[in-house]
Amino acid sequence: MHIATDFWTWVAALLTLAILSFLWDDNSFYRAAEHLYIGVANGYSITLIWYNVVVPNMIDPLRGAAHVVSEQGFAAAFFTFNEHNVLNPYHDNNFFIIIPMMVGALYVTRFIPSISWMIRIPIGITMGYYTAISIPASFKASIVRQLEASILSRSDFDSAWVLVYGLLIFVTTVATLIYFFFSAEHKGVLRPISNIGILTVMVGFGASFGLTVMARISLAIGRFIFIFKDWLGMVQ
Amino acid sequence: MENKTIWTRMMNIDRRIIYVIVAIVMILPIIFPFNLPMRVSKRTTQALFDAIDNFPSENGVFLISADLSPQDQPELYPMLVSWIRHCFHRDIKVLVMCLYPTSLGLAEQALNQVATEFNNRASTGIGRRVVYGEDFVFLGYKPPPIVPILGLGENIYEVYPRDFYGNDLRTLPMMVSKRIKSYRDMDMIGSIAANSLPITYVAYAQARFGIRVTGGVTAVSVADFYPYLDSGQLTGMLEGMKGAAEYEQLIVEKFPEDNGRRMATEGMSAQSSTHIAIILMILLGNVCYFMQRRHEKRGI
Amino acid sequence: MWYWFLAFVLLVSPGLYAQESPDSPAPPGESIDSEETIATGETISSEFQSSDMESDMGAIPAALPAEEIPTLFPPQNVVAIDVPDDDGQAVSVTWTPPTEGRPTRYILEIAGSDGFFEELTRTTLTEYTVSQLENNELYRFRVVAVYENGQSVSDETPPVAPRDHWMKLDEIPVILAILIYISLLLYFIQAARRGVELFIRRISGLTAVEDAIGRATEMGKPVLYIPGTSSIEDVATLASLNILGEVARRTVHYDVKIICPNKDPIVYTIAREIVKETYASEGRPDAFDPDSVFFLVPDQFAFAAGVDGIMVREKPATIFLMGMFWAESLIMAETGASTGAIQIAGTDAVAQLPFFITACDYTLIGEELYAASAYLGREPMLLGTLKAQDFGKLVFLFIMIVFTLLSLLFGLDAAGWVRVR
Amino acid sequence: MKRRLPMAIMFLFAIWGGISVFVGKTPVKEFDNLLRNKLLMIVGAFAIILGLGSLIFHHTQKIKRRARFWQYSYITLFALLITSFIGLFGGVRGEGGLPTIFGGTVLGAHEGLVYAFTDIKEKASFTANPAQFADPTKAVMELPREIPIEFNRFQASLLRQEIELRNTALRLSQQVVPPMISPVSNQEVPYKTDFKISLQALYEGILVPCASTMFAMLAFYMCSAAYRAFRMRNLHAGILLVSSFIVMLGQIPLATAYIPGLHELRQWILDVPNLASKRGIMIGVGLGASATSFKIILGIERAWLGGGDE
Repeated sequence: MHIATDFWTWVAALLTLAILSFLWDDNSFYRAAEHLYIGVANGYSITLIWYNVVVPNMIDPLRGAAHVVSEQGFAAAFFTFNEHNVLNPYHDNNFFIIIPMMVGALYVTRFIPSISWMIRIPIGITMGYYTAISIPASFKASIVRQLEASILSRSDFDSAWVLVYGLLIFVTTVATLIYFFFSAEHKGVLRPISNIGILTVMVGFGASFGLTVMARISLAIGRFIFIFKDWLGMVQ
Repeated sequence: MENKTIWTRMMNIDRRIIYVIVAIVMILPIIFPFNLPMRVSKRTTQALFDAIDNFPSENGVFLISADLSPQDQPELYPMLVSWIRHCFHRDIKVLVMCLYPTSLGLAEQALNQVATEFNNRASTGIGRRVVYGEDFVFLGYKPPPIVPILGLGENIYEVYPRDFYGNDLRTLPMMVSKRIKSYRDMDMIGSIAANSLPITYVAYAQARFGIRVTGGVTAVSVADFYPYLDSGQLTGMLEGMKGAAEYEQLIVEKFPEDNGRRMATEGMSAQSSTHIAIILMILLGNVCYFMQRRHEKRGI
Repeated sequence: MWYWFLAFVLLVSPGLYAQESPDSPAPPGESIDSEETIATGETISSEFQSSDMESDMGAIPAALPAEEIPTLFPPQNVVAIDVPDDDGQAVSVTWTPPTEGRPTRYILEIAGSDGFFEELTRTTLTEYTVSQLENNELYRFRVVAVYENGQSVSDETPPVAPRDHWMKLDEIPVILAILIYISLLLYFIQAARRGVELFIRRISGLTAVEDAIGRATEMGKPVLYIPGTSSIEDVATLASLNILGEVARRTVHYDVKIICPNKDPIVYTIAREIVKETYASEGRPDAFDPDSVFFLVPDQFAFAAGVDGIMVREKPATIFLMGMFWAESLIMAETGASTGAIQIAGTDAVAQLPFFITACDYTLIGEELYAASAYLGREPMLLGTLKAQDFGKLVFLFIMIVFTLLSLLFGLDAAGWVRVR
Repeated sequence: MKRRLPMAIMFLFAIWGGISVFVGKTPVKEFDNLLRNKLLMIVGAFAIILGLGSLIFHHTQKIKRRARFWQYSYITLFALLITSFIGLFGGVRGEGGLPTIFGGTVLGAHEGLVYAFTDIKEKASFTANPAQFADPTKAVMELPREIPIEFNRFQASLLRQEIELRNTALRLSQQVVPPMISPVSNQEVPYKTDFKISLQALYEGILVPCASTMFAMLAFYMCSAAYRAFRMRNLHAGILLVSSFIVMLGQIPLATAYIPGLHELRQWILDVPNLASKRGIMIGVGLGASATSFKIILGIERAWLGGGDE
């Protein structure tokens, strides 16, 4: 048994214990660890955004554009031509990058009450674009491809097992869809079908839960291995 | 107070007692491990192993989107290590990228670990050395996720002009010799993630660019991926620690010289004991429930 | 002397060779020293040659011993076409195996405007989609069959140029599905506008919302609302924000404090606007506490840790967990359950639903989350979209059943009609 | 104006998004790439300012109001300040101006050149493809002791890679470390460990253990949730219980090895009912999500605008 001598291993181990102590009850160790965690996580993401977004996409192009201006005059930094001699308004080293920066800066208008409505512009841009591209994507993956997979064909009937499986999947899929049908009360013929649907859903959820248990235990095991092996050195 | 039977009390047991039991059951096998027989799942682990083993051209290219975070490390990290090992054994070029900053450290650690493993082995005369830039490239991280997912379908050099270490990506020998530009030049995407990223890859990368996608996923999300596995959108997958342990076994069977640490296999004994404990607890909970109901009926 | 160096460089870097060979002033035969030529000539199929050497072979078929060729058959029917309805830069090449013999693999070669063939890829399949070509440039292709004892080259294809197309027509099933759905949506929205009564059955989780807020009033404790842990790109987050508006309206009404921690800065911004405006539109702008909606941390588990802390310290009477969640779902739901709060969850994250179902009092499953804002608001136009959702499901069911019947009764490839690339 | 303009802009971008998915023409594609890879990212980066503002406001308010546990807010604020200071001035892995790595082998990068302050003394020479290197003239160099030397980026990255390899090996095994072979000269390099307070060190020493532990707590929560909730109260709960039970048993190698048919039964549950239920939910979710997207684009659902004046 040789206990770790590394500073950061000790920090990690003590934080691990402090957070685990929350299982017993809220206590000052947990509160300290939680607040430290939130602070460091925020600081970490600021730094990453700085290096991965701000520097390469804002500062570098502006610096490049300033350089172009100092060498070739002001117009060159706005009107850059690409290799096909086509005007390229979105060349890297270009003051064009100021436009999205200005749009982004509208977020900050929230602090100025009289024009705070302008915050809706960057929000609208982001939402408009991403909601629009999400529609074909979700139609393709969750609807059209699932439709294709749901349709039975003669080749599914090659063996008895495949046939039974295929039919069962078909019927239970229909039942699940019926269960989520909001336009009608689950009465009459819909009642047994939607019951099959909810039972199928429950089997699916049970399976998910069962599978998850394994995943979560793995994580706890990982933590204990850290404590007993890396920190305390009790296990080889 | 007097009508509180043992069953009622057992049913409303303080959750801390459960926590203590679970901790003990988990810790003991870590200190005293035991070995267990294993069975490889055909549709998931074996299918994936075969797919990587049968990349159409030798020296294939495998893009690994390593989006594991430290939290899911015990499950996902062994998968990443196994994939890289398999690729290095088969001389498949490996591209690793991260969609989340939290994955960077682990992804780099995995590459380094496997590279050290191979290079140490090579120094004893077994296998070959692997070299950064020739056998693997670490692309690093570029937010938000949708940017690299879609962007790599068009042009990898636009999304990642430089690799993680700041090299001009176009100058790396492997990128030059394999003429890697977009998904079309890669054989498969392997998405290691604790969330639905493999499905995002299916929805965007596969739907738009037609590349094969596989997943290394936590056991929790496995159930979600079955529809995709069934419809052929996913080419095999690894199911949590169990899948990783199976993959480790397949690699050792195929490449007996592999002497790397098999982390998933190590964790499986504590895994089993805790499962048994939970199953016993659920049984106990139900026994208490029924006994209490019987007691109530008799009482009324 | 310099071209010996060049030859060396070319040998160690096949990629460079492929790019520079047309410009190379030294004839290929001379640029490789005699020893190398003999080595490659003898070992076309043997294993010990490095892949670098082999890739050079593809480009120098002249080095092949001539007498071996007649015994080996070339690949047949090499066809190269521009990939239809794509965004360009790609050509699809297909071929059939030779009439006799079993090649170990094929080498696909490409020639651009300079007319030189160079190796593109090697494969065991009989099709390949060539990418990263220049649009509107002409290319020719040929396929080399590699046998145990030599190689055989096919005919060249006629020149073909990759083009970019206006419409990606391979997506027709998707476009059709979207169009059908849009028309359903518009129809039902119009119907709602005309005042047609649209029936929607009771959804138990949603009726629980009112009761839960009522309970918070009785207890004089706050309501905690988590709008998921995803970004605004996730539609579930948008649905959750809509529900937040409805919940906030009720908290204003009952004069209950609302706490809304956020994980994403943009979501935080919108959530804050929504709550603030709800207070204003309900006539209580003064009651809005600017610190009630706040940004916590963008890290998944730091967020869970923070929310856990809020739960045990503020002891909210009601907890809403609506939107997209990942693994942190149960951390929050179990901690919430241990504080004795009423919990209402809703998510379309199928993986997290089982945990919400075991740990929460009410759970909105999948699309019920999307239905919720329409249902709570009871606004006719929103109900219209709910109806469209239902009919979308009916259309799906109809196609699924009819296509299956067609496929089974007549042996048609019905699944192929909706196949997308 | 205050509502119409944002909605009009939103609609325009939505139309563009829709077009870009189905149109394959190169200019469309190029602009879409630009929009996605650059412009939207720049716009989004500004939102973090609001987030941070809110965070700082939240905690300073707490301290001001002397709210319950206000002392802990200092921890968050200081941690935030120190972490971002180290990150912004020291670089992610210690390559910035602020010294964050002490002792041992230090590498830093500046303006494309990488300086190494190391104990490494060796002669480096390159025979590989010169096109890899920005400046082939720097291919041969002497590395005297603890004097800044110029590497080109590729060499430096290889060297840094090796140093990280050593660190990883040290961390993983805590024992004898294999000799470090320089990628530059293929000779063994003397090496000593260092002490870091770089951002990477904070990440590995604080964020990783905290996140893993939070996640690991799930194992405990799952057990207590299972104990309390998995009771055969009715048919639905019973079905949930039985199916999770079978799947859980099927996870244990021991059980699948000795209970005949268990493996197949588990697989059946995952293949058939699980598949069908997930597919059913997925189709509904797809329709629901698309409907919500449409409602937003068409301006029917406008919660994101807040209420407020027209």
